[in-house]
Formats: sequence, C-alpha cells, structure tokens
Amino acid sequence: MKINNIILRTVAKLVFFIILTLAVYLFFAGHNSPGGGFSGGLVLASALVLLFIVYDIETIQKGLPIDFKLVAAFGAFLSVGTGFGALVFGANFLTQAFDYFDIPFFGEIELTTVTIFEAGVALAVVGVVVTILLSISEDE
Amino acid sequence: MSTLVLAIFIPFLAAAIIPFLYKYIKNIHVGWFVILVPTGLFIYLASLIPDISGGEAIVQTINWIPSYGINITAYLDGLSLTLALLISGVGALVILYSIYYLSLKEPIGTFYTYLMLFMGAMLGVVMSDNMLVLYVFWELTSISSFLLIAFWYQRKRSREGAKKSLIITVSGGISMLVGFIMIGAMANTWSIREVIAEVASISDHALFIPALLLVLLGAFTKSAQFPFHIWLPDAMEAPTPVSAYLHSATMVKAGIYLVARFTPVFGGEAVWFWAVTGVGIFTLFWGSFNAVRQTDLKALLAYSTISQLGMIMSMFGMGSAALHLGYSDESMVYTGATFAALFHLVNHSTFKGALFMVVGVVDHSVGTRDIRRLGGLITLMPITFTIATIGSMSMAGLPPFNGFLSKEMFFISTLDITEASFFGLGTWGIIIPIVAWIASVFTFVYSTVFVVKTFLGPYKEEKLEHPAHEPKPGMLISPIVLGLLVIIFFFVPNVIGKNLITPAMSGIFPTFAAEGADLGTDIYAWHGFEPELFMTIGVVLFGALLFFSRKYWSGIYNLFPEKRSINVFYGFVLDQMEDKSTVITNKYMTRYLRDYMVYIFAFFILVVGGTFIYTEAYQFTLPENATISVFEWLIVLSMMATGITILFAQSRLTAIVLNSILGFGIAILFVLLRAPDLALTQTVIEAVTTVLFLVAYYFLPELEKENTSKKTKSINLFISIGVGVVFTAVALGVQGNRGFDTISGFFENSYELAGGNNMVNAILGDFRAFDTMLEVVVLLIAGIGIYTMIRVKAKKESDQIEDK
Amino acid sequence: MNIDATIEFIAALFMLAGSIMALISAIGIIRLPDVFTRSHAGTKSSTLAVLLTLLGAFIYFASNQGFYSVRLLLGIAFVFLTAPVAGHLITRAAYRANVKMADTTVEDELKEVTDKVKEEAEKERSETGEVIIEDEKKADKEHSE
Amino acid sequence: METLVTILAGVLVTVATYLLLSKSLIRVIIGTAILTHAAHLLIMVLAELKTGTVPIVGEGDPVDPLPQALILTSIVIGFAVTAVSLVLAYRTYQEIGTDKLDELRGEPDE
Amino acid sequence: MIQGMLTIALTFYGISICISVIRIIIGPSLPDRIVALDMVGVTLVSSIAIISVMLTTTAFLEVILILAILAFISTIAFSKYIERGVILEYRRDD
Amino acid sequence: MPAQFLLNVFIAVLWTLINDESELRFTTFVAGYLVGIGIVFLMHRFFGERFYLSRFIALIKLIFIFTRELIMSSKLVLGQILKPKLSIKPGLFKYETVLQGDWEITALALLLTLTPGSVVIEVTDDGDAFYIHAMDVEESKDILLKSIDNFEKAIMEVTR
Amino acid sequence: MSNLIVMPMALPVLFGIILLFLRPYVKVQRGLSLLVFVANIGISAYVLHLIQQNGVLRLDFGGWEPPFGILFVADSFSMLLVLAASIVAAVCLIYSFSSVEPSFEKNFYYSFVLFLIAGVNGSFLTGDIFNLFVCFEIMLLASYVLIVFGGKKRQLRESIKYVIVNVVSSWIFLVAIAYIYGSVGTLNMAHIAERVAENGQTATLTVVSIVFLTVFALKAGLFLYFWLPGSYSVPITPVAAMFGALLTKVGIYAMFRMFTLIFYHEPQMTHTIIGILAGLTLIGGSIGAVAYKDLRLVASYNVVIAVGFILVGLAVATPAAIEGSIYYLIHDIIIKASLFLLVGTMIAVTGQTKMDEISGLIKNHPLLGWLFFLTTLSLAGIPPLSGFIGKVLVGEGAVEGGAYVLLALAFISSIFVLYSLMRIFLTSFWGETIISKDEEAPAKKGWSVAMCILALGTIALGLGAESMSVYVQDAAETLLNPQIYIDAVLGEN
Ligand code: NA
Ligand code: NA
Repeated sequence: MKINNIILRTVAKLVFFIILTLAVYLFFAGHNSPGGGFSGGLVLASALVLLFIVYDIETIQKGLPIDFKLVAAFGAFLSVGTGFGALVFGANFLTQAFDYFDIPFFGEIELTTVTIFEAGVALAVVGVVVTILLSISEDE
Repeated sequence: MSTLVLAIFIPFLAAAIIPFLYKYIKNIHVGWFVILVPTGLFIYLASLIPDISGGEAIVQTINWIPSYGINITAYLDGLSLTLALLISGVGALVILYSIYYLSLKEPIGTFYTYLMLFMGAMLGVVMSDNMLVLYVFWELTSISSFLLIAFWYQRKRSREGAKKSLIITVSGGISMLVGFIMIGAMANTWSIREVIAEVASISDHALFIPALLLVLLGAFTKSAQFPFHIWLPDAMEAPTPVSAYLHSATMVKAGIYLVARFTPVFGGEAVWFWAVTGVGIFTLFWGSFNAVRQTDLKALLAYSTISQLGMIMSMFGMGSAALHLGYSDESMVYTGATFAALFHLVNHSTFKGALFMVVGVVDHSVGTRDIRRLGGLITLMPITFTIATIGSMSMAGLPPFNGFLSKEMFFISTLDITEASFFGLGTWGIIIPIVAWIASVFTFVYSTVFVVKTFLGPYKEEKLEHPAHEPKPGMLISPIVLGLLVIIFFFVPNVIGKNLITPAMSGIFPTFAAEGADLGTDIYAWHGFEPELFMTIGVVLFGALLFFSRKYWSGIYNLFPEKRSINVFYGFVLDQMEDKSTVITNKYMTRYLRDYMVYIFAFFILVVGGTFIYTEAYQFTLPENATISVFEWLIVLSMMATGITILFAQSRLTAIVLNSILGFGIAILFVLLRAPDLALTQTVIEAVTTVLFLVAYYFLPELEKENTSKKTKSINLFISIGVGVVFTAVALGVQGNRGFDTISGFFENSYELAGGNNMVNAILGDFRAFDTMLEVVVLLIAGIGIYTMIRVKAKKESDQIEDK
Repeated sequence: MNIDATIEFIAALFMLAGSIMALISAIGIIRLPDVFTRSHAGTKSSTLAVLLTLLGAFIYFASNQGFYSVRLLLGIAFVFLTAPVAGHLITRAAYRANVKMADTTVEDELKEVTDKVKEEAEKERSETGEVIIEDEKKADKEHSE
Repeated sequence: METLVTILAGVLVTVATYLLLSKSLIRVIIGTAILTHAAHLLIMVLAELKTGTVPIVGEGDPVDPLPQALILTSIVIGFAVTAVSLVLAYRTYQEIGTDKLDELRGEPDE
Repeated sequence: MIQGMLTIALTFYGISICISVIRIIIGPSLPDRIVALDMVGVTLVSSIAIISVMLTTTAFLEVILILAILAFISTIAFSKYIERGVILEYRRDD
Repeated sequence: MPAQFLLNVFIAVLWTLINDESELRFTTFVAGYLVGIGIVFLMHRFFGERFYLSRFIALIKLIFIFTRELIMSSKLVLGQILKPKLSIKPGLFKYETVLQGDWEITALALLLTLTPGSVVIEVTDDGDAFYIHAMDVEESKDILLKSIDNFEKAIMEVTR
Repeated sequence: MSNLIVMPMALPVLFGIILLFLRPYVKVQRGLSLLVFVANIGISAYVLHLIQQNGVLRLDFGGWEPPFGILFVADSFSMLLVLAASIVAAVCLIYSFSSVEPSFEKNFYYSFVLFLIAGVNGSFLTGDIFNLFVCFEIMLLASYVLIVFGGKKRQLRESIKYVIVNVVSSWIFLVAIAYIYGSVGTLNMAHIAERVAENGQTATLTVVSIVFLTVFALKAGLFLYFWLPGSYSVPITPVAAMFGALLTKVGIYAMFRMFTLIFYHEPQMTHTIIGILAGLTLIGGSIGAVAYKDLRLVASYNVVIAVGFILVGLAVATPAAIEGSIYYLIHDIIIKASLFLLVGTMIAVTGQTKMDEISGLIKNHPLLGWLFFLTTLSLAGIPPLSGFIGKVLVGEGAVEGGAYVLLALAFISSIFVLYSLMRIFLTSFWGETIISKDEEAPAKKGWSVAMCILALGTIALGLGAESMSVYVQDAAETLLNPQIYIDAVLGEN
C-alpha cells in the first residue's frame, strides 16, 4: 500500500505560507521586538525544510530554481559589503546609518543600513541551511 | 677600512662565485682560481705580522644587529693571526694539492664551494671578538665540515661519518652558545675583549662555572677530546685534502683556539685547569694508544690527531695555572706550557698536513690505505717516503724536526706543573708527566708503524689496486713544502716564536702583558741533559721495544673490544633514542579520540581544578539568588533527567529525540531568563539541527552497545563528574566574586544610539555588528564547506598510495 | 471587582482550565497502553489545552494592555491546523513501523492491507541498508521488560 | 535560580563529557551539542539574572542584553560546527566503513 | 489571585512536561517518544503564554508561534524518518 | 467567485473616495466594504453563483460543530484517562467517505483527528477511505460515525 | 586611515565571498587571491611603519567607542604577525597554483584559504575577547574544510579528531569568556585588563586565567599537542604548510596577549604553569620528532618543539625573552611553512611518505635538497639564519630569569630538531638514487618558486635581523607595558 500524503501536503501548503509570512515579519520586526536577520532567515529556512520534507528535492528545485550556495554567498556579500560601504563615506568600517522618513500611508518609516546588513544575514542563513541539507541529501 | 672583515668574507664571496665559474669554465681546473683566495689572504695576513708582533691588535667592526650588540668585530691579535695564517697558508697548500688529487670527474665545484665556506667560517672563528658572531662562524665550520665529510654522499659510511660529526660538534656548539649567553648575561656584553676586561666582576657569579663548563664542552667536541673524539676517525671518509685541512690542521684547532681565547676569562679556576689538562692528557694517551692498532693509514692519523690535540689542550690547561697565581716569577714558569702549546699547534699543522697528503698520495697511487696490504713502497715512491719519514719523526718528537722542540717543551711543562702546590697538584700532579710520557711512547710506536709498514718490508703488488708509482709532481709540491717547514721550524723556531707566538701569549695573558711581563721564550733544541731529554730518550727506547714486540702485547687491545667502545655506545644511544622515542610516543599518542579527550579533560580537572584549590578560589559567598518557582524546578529537573537519559540511549533516534527535548528546555529557560530572541533562535536551530541529524543518519550506522570495560567506564564517569564539578565550582566562584557592573547600561539607549528598541538586535546589527558579520562568514564557510566536503572525494587509486 | 478585573479573572480561568487539560493529557500519555491510544491524549487533548490557554492569554492582553494579539490567534489556528497532521503522521509511522498495539485492541481492519506494505517496505529497506524496524523492536523489548 | 541553572549546566557538562568519551562518533557529536547548551546557560547565568525585563526599550529595566547577543552568535556558530562534524562523520563512515573511534586510529608510523 | 491561578496553571504545565519527559525517557517505542515530544512542544507553547501574561510582556509571543511551528516540523521529520528511513529525498515516486 | 470579492473591494474603494475626507481612514474603507457586502449579496444571482460570503457563514458553522464535537469527545477521553481502572478497547476500522478532492479530504481528516478518541491513520491511495484508530471502539464507534457524518455535511457546505 | 587595519581580515573575507561567484574562472580566482595577500603584505608593512610613528592604532567598528563596540587594535606585535602570515599565505598560494588539483580549485579552495587567513589575521588584530572567539571559529571552520580537501581516508580519519578536539577547546574558550564576563563585566581586552588591574587579580581570576590557558594551550599545542601530529600530517601540502606555520601561532599569540596584558599579576602561579608546560612540550616534541619515519610526522613534532620554545619566552617574560619569542615566532612562521612545503613536495615527487623509502633524491632534485638542508639549519637555530637571534634572546632571558631547566630544554631541543631533520636529509636526499628521474612525478616550477621565497626569507630575516629590531622591541615594549595598550584602546581616539 502506497503512502497517501494528501493530508500532509495539503496542510503543508498552507503552513508554508504562514511560516513564510512570519519569517518576513520577524525579519522586519527584529528592530523593535524579537526577531531580526537570524531569526527571520532561520524561520525562512525552516519553511523550505518543511517543503523539502513534504515533497522532494527535485520538485521543489523545479519550482524554485535557485543555487542556494550563491544565495548564501550573496547574503554574506551584503553583510560584508555594508562594512565596506561605510568606508565610502569615510566612516569607520561597519558604521551603520539610520534615519526616519515620513511616508504617506505608512507613517514614520525607518530606513537603515542595518536592514541591508540583516538582509544579508538572513539570506546567508537561508542559503547555508538549505545548502547543507541539500548537499547531504544529494550525496550518492 | 674594514679590510679585515672583508678578508673574512672573501672566501664566502668565492664560495658564491665558484659554482658559476665551475659551470662556465670547462678547460681549467677551478682549483686554480680558488687557490688565489687563500694565497691572497695569506699574503695580506702576513703583511700584518709586523704590526701584530709589535703588540698591536687590529679591531674593525661592521654592524650586524647593533640593537642587541651583535656586531661583526674582527679582532686580530697574535693568537688570531697565528691561526689565520695557518688557515690561509695550509689552505693554499691543500687546494694546490687537491687540484691534482681530485679529478675533473668529481663535482669539484661543490667541493671548492664547501671548502671556501669553511675557510671563511674558520677565519671568522679566529678573528671574531663578538661571542655570538664567533658562534655563527663556529657552526658554519661544523656545517661545511659535515658537507665535506659527506662529499661522497652515496657511500653510507660517508653519511654516517658526516652525521656523527655534525651531531657532536653542533651539540657542543649549542652548549658553547649557552655558555656564551651566560657570559653575556653576566658581563652584559658579547665582546670577548670586554668580558676579559671585566672578568673580575663576574668570576664570583653563580653562573661562572656553568658557563665555563658549557664553553669547554664546545671546545672539547670540536677538538675531538675524549670522549667526543669518536667523530674524528669517521670523518676520514672525507677526501684526503679535507682531512689534511679541516680534520688535522685547522677546524679541530678551533676548540683549542677557544680554550686559548677564554683562558684569560676562566684561567686560574681549578675546574678549568683540571678539565682542560685532564681531558687533554687523557685524550693524548687514548689517541696514541688507539692509533697503534689501526690498520687504515687515515684512521691511524686520525687517532694521532686526537692524541696530538689532547696534548695541545693539556698544555693550555697547564698554562692556565699561571693565572691562578697572578703575575709573579713562579707563575711565569707555567706560561711556558701555553707557549709550547701554541708552538706545537703550528708544528702539528705542518707535519700532520704533510702526513695526510702522503696518505693521499699513497692511496691515489696504489688504491688502498690498508697497512696490511702495503709495504715496500720506499723504492717506488722515494720522495713520498722522505716526506712521510720527516712527518712521522716530527710527530714522534725526534730531532731535527719541529715536533721535537715542542715535545720537549711539553715534557718540561708537565714536570713544572708537578711542582705546583695548588689545585691539589701536590698529590695528583705527578700523574701528568707519567701519562704524558706513556702516551709519547705510543706516539713513537704508531709513527714508526706508519713509516715502516707502508714503505719498508716486502712490496705486495698483488694486494694493491694499482702498481705503486710516484704521483704527478704537482701533487707532491704541497707535502714537500710542509715537510720543508717541519725542518725549517726546527732550525729557526724563534722566527715564529717572536713574531707570532709571543704576541699571541699577550692575548692569553693580558694581565701579565699589562704588567710588562716578557711572555716570549727562546726556543732551543739543546737544553742540556735535563729530565726532558731523558724522557725523550726513554720514549725512543721503549717505543722501539714496543714496536718490535707488538705481537706479544697487542692482546691488550682485546681489553678494549670494539663492542664496548664509545663508538658503539654512541650508536647504541642513538638507536635506543629512536626506539624508545617511538615506544614512548606511541604509548600516549594513541590516535584514539577518547584518549585525547581524556587528556584534555584531565588537564582541565587537574590544572584548573588544582589552581582553584591552590589559590583557595573556593572561598566565596554566593550572591542572593532569584527565587525558583516550581515550574522552573520542574523544567530543570526534566532537563537533568533528559540529559542523563541520553547516556543510556540505545538507539540514535532516541538520543536525538532526547537532544531535541534538551534544546526545547534550553529555549524555555531562555524565556524564563528574559531572552526572547534567544528562545526564538534556539527553537529554530534546534529543529533544524534535528532535521540535520536525521538527514545525516541516513548515511550513518545505528548506535551499538559500547563494549567498554567496567574500569574504562568508571574512569569515564570519574572524569565526567570531575569536569562537571570543576566547571560548576568555577562558575559559582565567579558568581560569588563579581567585582564590577557590566558595560551593558550603554546598550539600554539602543533606540537613541542605533535606532532600534530591541537591544539584542541592536547589539547584533550595530554595536557588535562585526561579530555578526563574521558569524555570517562562519556559517557561509560551513555551508560551502559541507558542499565541498561532499563533492571532493578521493579517487580510489590515489587513496591506496596515500593511505598506507 | 471591576469589569477589567473580571475579564482578567476569566482569562486566568481559561488558562488554568487549559493547564488542567494538559495535565490530564499528560497522565493519559503515561497511563494509556500503546502509542496509538497515547497519541489520542498527546496530540489532541493537549490541543484543547493550548486553545484554552492561548485564548486566555489573548483575552488577558486585550483587557489588560488593550493589545489584540494576532500572533496568539495565529498560534491557535496554527496548532489546530498542525496538531492533527502530526498525530496522523506519528500514528501512521508507528503503524507502519509495526509498533505493537495494545493487547486490548479489538479490531484491526488495516492489517490485511499492511501485510503487503510490510513486504514492500522490507524490500526497500534492505536496499537502503536501514534496520529501523528491527532495531526499534529490540528497543521495544528492552524497555518493556 | 542562578545556582540551580549553574548546576544544571554542570550536569549537562558531565553528560556531554561522558558522551565525548564514547567510541561512537554520533554520541560524541551529540556530546558536543550538549556542551554548547551548557556554555550558553553559563553565559546567561553569569550575567545579571532575572532582575529585569526583556531587553527591549520601553519594557522597563532590562536584563543584561550583551550576553544574549553573544549566545545568539554562539548558537549559530554551534549549528555550523555541528553540521560540519556530522558531515565529516558520515563521510568518514562512507569511506572507512566505521564510526567507531577506536577503529579510526589509523596505523602507527612504526 | 490571578497571579496565584497563573502560578498553579504554570505548575500544572510543568508537571505535564515532566510526565511527558518521563514517557520520552521510558519509550518504549520511538513513536511513543515522538508523541511525547510533540506534547512537550505544545505544552511549552502554553507555558510561554502563561509566562508572558505573568510578566506582562508581549516579547515572547513570537516564540509561541515559532515553537508551535518547529515542534510540528520536528514531528513530521521524525515521522517521516520512522516511516521511510530518510527525510529529504531527491526524488519521490509516490 | 473572485469576481464577487473584487467587486466588493471596488465598492469599498469607491465609498472611500466618495466620502472624500481630509485624510484617509481605514474605518471609512471598512464601512465601504460593509456597504459593498450588502450590494453584492443583492446582486449575486447575476453572477450565477452562490453569494461569496455564504461560505464564510458555512465555515463558521463548521467551526461551531467542530468545537462542540471537540468538547464532547475531549470529555470522553479525559474521563477515560482519569478512570481509576483503564477499560478502553481500542481498534482500527475503515471508513469510506463521500468527500472528494484534496481540501475536503484533508479537512475531514483533520477534524476527525482533532477530536479526541480518533485518529486517521491512513488514507487510501485514491483517497476514498480512511483507516481510523479509535480509542474505545466498542463505546464510541457509533458516536464517532455520527460526528463524521456531521463533519462531512458541514465541510461540503463550505466547499461546494 | 585607521580603517586600514581591518583590511588584513576584511579583504580576504570579501574576496573569499566574491570568489564563490567566480567558480568556473580558476585563473581569476588565483589572481584575485594572490592580489589580496600581496595587498595585505603591503598594508601590514605600511601599518607597522605607522605604528612606529603614531603608536598603537585602533579601529572602532561602527564608530562605537570601546569598551562598548568591537575594535581592532594594531600594535607592533600583532602587525608583525599579520605581516608574516600574509607572506606565508602568499607563498603557499603560489605553491598551490602548481600543486592543487583542478577539481579542488573549482570547489572553492581559494575561498577557504582566504577565509583561513582572514581568521588568523582577525585573531591577531582583535581587541575584543569574544570577537577573538569568533575569529578563531572562522579560522577553525576554514581549517575543517581545508584539512579534508581531497577526501582521502587518512584525511577523514584525522580530521574528525581534529574537529572534535577543536570543538571542545572552543567550548572551553566560550566558558572562559563567560567566566571573565561574569567576573569583570566587559569583553574589551584592554578594559578587562584595566578592571583586573584595578581590583587585583583575585584567586577566581587566576583560575579563569588558567581556563584561558587551557584553551590556548590546546590551540597552540602547548603540552596539549596530542592532536597536532595527526592533523597536520594529512592535509594537502600547501594547506599543511599554512597549518604548520600559522594555526598554532594564533594560540601562542593569544597566550602572549592574555598573559602580558591581562593576567600578569600572579606570575608565580600562571607563568610557572606556562613554564612547566613549555618544558614538557619541548621534551615531548623532541622525543616525538625522532620517533617516526613518516616525514609529515617529523615535521609536525617540530611544530610542537617550536611551540614549547616560544613559550619559554613567555614563561620567563623578561624583555629579552619576549623579544626573543617574537623573533622566533616570526622565524617559525616562515620556516615551518618552508618545512611543510618541502616535505610535501618530497612526498609528491616520490609517492612515498617515509624517509627510509626515499633515497638519493638530491641527484634529481638538487634545489629541493639544498632548500631542505637550509631549512633544517634554520630550524635548528643555526646562525646566521632567522632562528638564531630569537634563540639567543630567549636563552638570554632564561638566564636572566634563572630558568635554567627551561634553558637547557630549549637548547637541547634544537639538537633534536637538527637530528630529526638531518636524518631525513641524510637518508632521503643523500644515498643511492633509487628512482630514476622519469619515474618520479615532475617537480613543477611553482613549487620551487614558493620554497625559494621562504628560503630567502629565512636568510634575509637572519642577516637582516637588525631591520626588524625596532619593530620587535616596540612589540615587546607594548607587551611588557600593558598600559600602553590600554591607553591606546580606552583613551581618546
Ligand atoms: Na534579533
Ligand atoms: Na500537535
């Protein structure tokens, strides 16, 4: 008797989007409440892990044809790049800049290089976690 | 301006150029170019004789490492000049000889490179005032000697000989270096002249005697003194010009030079006297005694060299007694020994150089040096025979050769020293002339053996590789010159005595010279019927007797069989060292991770725990704790139980489930400890880790029961508890000893400073963003690294070779 | 007692009720005879406990702080969505891994079907080299003694 | 509470140490994971405990946020290291066919 | 009063966790342990909610969600492992 | 059906614009949306479909039914756990459902599993039958079958 | 300007990442990584020069003043080490060009090398104790990957032990950081030093210092070196060279920093322990160096000996001793790289790993032979090569400090060094040439270029010791007067 994964797959689709949303939320919320690049990235990674468990790697990669190694590298590049970015402005390495802007509809918005930095962190986390799991799973 | 320093470096320069000369000049023997170096140096140095003999010393300095007072100071006084002339003079002759000795088929470029390296180093040794620079050159002589001994490195014996000489001489050198460092620390200078000037202030220092012994160790090893002499016979694997030059005329004299140089520092100490004299006298005897039984001509000469070096050494020892007394008429008597030592040093170079060259000639001619195969060469090689006879008779201390003069002076010194009433010489002093005399008898015997066995008796052509014949005339030039010098020095000894040795004496007895003492001695062949003459006559008579009755008493050598010799002992020590090191190292380097863990944890328990107890760090009172709610108790207890259960987990899945529980437990503790970000991250990481384990489990085997012995288990348990206890104890100690507020108040303004309300996030993203950035890199390395580890797999074939 | 305090009391009551549910479920987990019955207590009775507790917390924050936590509601929804899936998956896994059913089990209509499954699984596992079933049986034996 | 958690950390260290002394690579790796847990608890405990609110501006007088940031960093590093060790372990098993450390000694040189 | 109720509730949750941990420890089968593990996750979710209320902080509400999600992911990972011996497959035929 | 929703949103936006307040307010939008609901309900027959919010009502009904079942069966299971002497007789039986499609089957399975006392262990390949483990077959199978029936109907109201 | 001092770490990190995107372009990867190291050589030399003029430099990351942020501190000691590390890295890279398999190059080999060096340089430069931990981890993780490059059985077997041992030592490091933070409430090393000095080094702090000592002893291979020979003898040659030259040095550096800047108040306790450990290390290393015939093991035990030797200087802690240790550290970085490259090349050329299986190599590879000879002499501290001045100064310090046992062990160990390596030279290079030239793997040019640079380095360092003295003396002065460092960090920028 074959395994019928209908229940799991149906729920997983739903859950995946919940987690995804949560990941994005955590990423942006980190500034003022728990969360941030690491948490956001990790949660995002775990969402992908869920998909990989429920489906199979080939299926997911077809829908998501990304080289996660490069995602990780790009993330790290963003983080390190923020460090170098400060040099352009003559500031000390890794000096973060932030300011508040008033934007219609959204109210006061904070724009900060930390966000770029943390985006790097998040991407790196996602990239690495997925790279690790896929590398092992694809081993012959 | 710094011509003298330059003189030292010219041979090095030559050494650098020779390989190119050799490569590009094919038609002419490179030796002809090389010989210009020592010849030029000799002429230059000789031109300095008038200055030096006038009592001047030349000092020139080139800075090397001035910050540490390590400068190349060339210092030329009588002592240095004497040796420098020997080095360049004999050097020139040896090179001349080698041009005929070494065929063009040999890698002579390399040969002369080494030789020039040696010559420069040797000049450096005798002309350096700075102890450390002296050491630099000292080691260079050892190395060049090593290279020359192993010139025919394809032969195992060459390699062994080179190795032995290197180990012994370099070890001695290192010991000498430590001695120098001690002297430097005491006197606060590296300059030998300055040390000598300040010797009064350091002679009571606790390190004075250790330094003395260490320096002597260097001297003894280099000059092949008993029991370090064993390298010298093996060094005879070198080409004969090398033996003539390094291993009889010059390098082995470096140790003697060192003793002479440091006599003003250490002379007058009983330890110095007995060590130098005693070792020297015994070496004199031991060398001569063993020379007799040799069947290889070069080996015979090697032991002879050992013996002669011992003799010179002992004379320097006896001479040093003068410094014990200070400048007085009585002490001046003892300085005679030093004078004799210096004189014999020169003489030995002439006759021994000649003899080695003779052996080379014979070897070259008939293809063997074995005296059992030789004999009757007198008619076929008359010139060679003549030189051999001159050399041997000088060596045996017979007139009219220079060896006679210095041997007589030696006997006088041994007798004089028995008169002394200090250093326990009243009781033990008498041993010195007795041993000296016995050794001289053996010297006579082997000298006779050398000539008789080689040149007299029946000619056994069938045992030779080639029929005997005189060599090319060029090959004989150098031995003839040396042989002539042996005779010339006998007749006009005072030319050297006045111009070189007397100034050298001032260097050895500077305090005496300062007080205007006449340190020179007129050398006479005829002293009248004094005890020394009778001693010489006795030597000849007994020597002759022993020579002819050899087969009756040679059984005595069985008392000193090969298998109990120092040589064997040396081999045994090395073998044992290698074997035992393997055994010892294998014993603890088990290549078993568990043992490594035991080492780490045992270290942690013993050293950290030990310090904890030793420093009484356990004396603390715990600060007031936050109260513990029932929930917290339950969580902590559950975690403890979970942790302990992991130890008993039979399956890896159970283990990882338990680990997950621990992770959740940590997360809830983070919640209880007000760390939401941590709880968040911990939870996700824990789950991802679990997935990771499960993914990896696919490739891993199931847990098996650890069939460890009860004993191992209890050791493991003991260690584990120990680590836990130390860990906890120190943690509690730290809690009980908080001295400062943390710097965290700063971060409470995270909103104003970094625009974020979440302090932890502000720290990670801004205050300590550098950590975070690097952490991302760590992750990246792990991620890409894992990909790489899985992708890069060994090819099967190459694995087999490498995995042996 | 003002209205806020009453609401907060009710919230606390919800939470307390939830904890009692959880406690009973926990007892079930220890008392019930096999993994299938335990999963009834473990994965589902506790769901009710979560429902009550999170609801209580939601009410409390709403009343006390005027804070309507969508996250708490999302949490409830999430637990409701996932708890049954988890329960379904564990029991299915347990069944497929041949975990023993309680002796009191009265009927098993799946058995005849799974005999076939077992064969397939056996085949597959022998290919992958995994020995989970055997091993768990062993562990099973060890612990039930 | 500090003392209790310290002791818990100590117990975890003991457990982890015992695991690190095992033959099985999996046990050893789990041991390292537990060690990391203990270290994190220690860092928490050695900061000022429970005397404040969560370290978010506006919540009140917060606990020390710095150790939390350190632990966060350490958690992530710990994950990276665990992943690497696991992969090494299985690669080792793949190539050599054992995960028993006493069988992974290799040959002595002589 | 409310604090007291919450403390009791939290204690009950603590006891539930303890009991579940006991089930994890004694097993006997792996699914038993997973059931209990899942239960611990859910119980912790509730506990954190109560702690949040006791501390009157909303800082842990994210943790609640995350814990619920990851307990779920862990559970399905374990289940799949028990069922199939592998949790991430390159290609699945069913 | 999405058309109905879009129309509703359009009405809400229109409402907001018509109001032409000095600043944008969310409440205005909500009000507009409510007005829209009324309009769309009246007009839904033009689309030839059900009113799109009727599913929402059915969903609420489903939740209500479920909560009732949940509490009932929880009581049952908790009661059994707390009985001094366990007297349960668990069992595994097959149930063939009339529901079809991923979402329906999943929903039923979830609801069944959520209510204590029953777990869906397997879904057959073609998804037409469940194997259900019941904690106490003898006592609760009938009750269970009844609530399955309830669930099936409620689910269909939402989905069809 | 002070941003310059982050470059020795930031550049390798940045380019390590960039290279990940350039996977197929091996030539570009080579060029960029070499460029990074050459730039680092230039930067570190320039910064070294700056330090002599402006004193200790610091860079507060993000502009956050110490002790709140993280900062890099460049004093002569750290910068000398960075310079030496950069040179060695560049050389090993050059060696890699001609020796590393193309498949490795395509699998991010150069990135890992860059990361490794980034970690090493970061460890030398950081002024924050936790950041030191992170830098260590960068270095370690890169080393975990590099050690196993090739995936051979031997490599896997040893690397798993290497990883676990390092995980445990990193754990102890973390624990030590927890203890120190618990004790003094700060992470900035200068600030820790100030606080420790302020209240005195209490018994607890002494215990904590010993925990740190345990960590660094493990990393440096001081007494706890059992993991070292196995690990250092398995990686591919250029990696082994970087390991042998650099990794233990980081531990040694940390020990010097800790026990001169922070924990120098109770030397009769701490420095005595260091002395004892150094002595035991010298003995163990010496015995090990002559125990085996495997070339790589001999080289590895020589690493151990050097560790013991350098720490004799710290144990004695007189100015001469510290200066000597610094000289010796730099010397050892250069010469150990040389030794491992030579040994690796010998193995590559012959396919044999044991010295008695190789014979007469000098005939076909004279350059290799003479470089080996030179390296042997340099390692034994034979003048005028680079080991000499360090040896003399440490000896002088030991004499001044009355540490005669250590003095004896330190100098006797050089005899063992000489013996162990001369044995290789005698048996493997000299002797009958068994293998004919065409049977051997050809030695490529890049190999010899790399080794010649190092050989020139050891000669130049020995002959030109004076040119370094001003830096070394400044380094030692800063180490011995912690206030200089503290003022530079906590004073106004
Ligand atoms: Na965060
Ligand atoms: Na659940």
